[in-house]
Amino acid sequence: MNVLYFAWVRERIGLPKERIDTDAETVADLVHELSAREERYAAAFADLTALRVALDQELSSFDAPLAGVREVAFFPPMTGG
Amino acid sequence: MNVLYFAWVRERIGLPKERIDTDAETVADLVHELSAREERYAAAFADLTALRVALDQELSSFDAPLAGVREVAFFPPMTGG
Amino acid sequence: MRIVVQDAPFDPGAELNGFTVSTQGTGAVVTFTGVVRDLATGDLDVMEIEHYPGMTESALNSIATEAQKRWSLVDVLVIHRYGRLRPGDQIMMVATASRHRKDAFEAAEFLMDYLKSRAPFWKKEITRDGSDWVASKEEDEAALNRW
Amino acid sequence: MRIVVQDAPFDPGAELNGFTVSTQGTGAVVTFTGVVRDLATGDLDVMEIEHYPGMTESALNSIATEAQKRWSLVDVLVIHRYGRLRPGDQIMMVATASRHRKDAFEAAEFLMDYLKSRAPFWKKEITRDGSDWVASKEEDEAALNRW
Repeated sequence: MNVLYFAWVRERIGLPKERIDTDAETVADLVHELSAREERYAAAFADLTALRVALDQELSSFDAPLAGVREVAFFPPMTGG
Repeated sequence: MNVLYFAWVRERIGLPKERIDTDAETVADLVHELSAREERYAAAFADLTALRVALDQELSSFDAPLAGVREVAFFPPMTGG
Repeated sequence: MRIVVQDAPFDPGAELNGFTVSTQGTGAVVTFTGVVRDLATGDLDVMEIEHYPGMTESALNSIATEAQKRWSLVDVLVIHRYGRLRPGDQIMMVATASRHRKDAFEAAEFLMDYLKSRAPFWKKEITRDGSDWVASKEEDEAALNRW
Repeated sequence: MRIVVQDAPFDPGAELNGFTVSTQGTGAVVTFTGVVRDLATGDLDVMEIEHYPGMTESALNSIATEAQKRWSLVDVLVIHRYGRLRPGDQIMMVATASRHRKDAFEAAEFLMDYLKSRAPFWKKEITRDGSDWVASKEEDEAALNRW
């Protein structure tokens, strides 16, 4: 699936987008998998309360299942307006 | 004192402004004096709950004293905006 | 603070831009523009607005000054027309500028609520068949209670 | 309903006038314009706004559609910029048109509250000394509870 990062999540991980093949069942599983992979992911995902996730461009939650999802995005709380 | 009329009060009384010499102590006294004078005043002042009064261009009440007042205005509730 | 009472038309867009420039860097600008609505029957010819020269300006000044006391505002603009207007014409406009949106929104609503029931304007609707003074609405008077 | 997400500047006055004409005879038009505020230190060089293309448009559409369900609106306009902005530049604008002022005011406040916390925009403040992502405010999240 495509995984997107925005704002300081993008800066900490060091890229805006990547393709990830995973068997993770939920968003939380994917977060753990990435955090275990490299320090930059662990740094970005250290405090999940400071993060938001969107599945196929809809705001979702970290316990949501990933089955059928094509695009996951991680970012801090929005600050538009 | 100068007495001013606006909107349908002006139309019923038939003039926008007149000079009135009166010993009326309150607005209500003035209203009674005018109503007794001619039918057009009685018609305009028939329902005081449908009227507002301003003394020297400040919203006031019918029991307010007229001592020192130079300009009295009668009109219906405002409908600006 | 700028209070304008005039019979001439005004340009709400130009007013918004001028107001925003004069309060530059403020953060939040809210405007309300009132437009003459046609009647349900579609036959409004003229909306005639009468006012009380002198008292109108002082009432609008008081209302705007009160808004500036209650909220943290960088500036306030009130424009209100009188005379003969037609459907689609702008009647009036208020604009408020503040650092945070809550102040600008609340102050604009407060200005509108007070202007509706406390500024000496009266509207008359004129159609081919005659004319009627617009009646005040209980809900407009009730709207003042929230402030 | 019109939703615009662009990096180019826009003209709030022209947008207000265009919106008012297109909703002619509606009665009440409310706008909110957000302007880049300088920092307290006065040294903001650039406000950079990042967004999530695709999700941004669909989130703004959802918010505007929800406003139209909740209030009696004749039209809704949302414009939001992204990219590099400077102090005094317009960031965004919402406009609502309704027959009665209460609907237009409430819907505009609702749009702003949701847009602040539910549309995928992120602001970064860049000064000569470095850059900082703007932190979300608890009060902005709390503002959603009233709707």
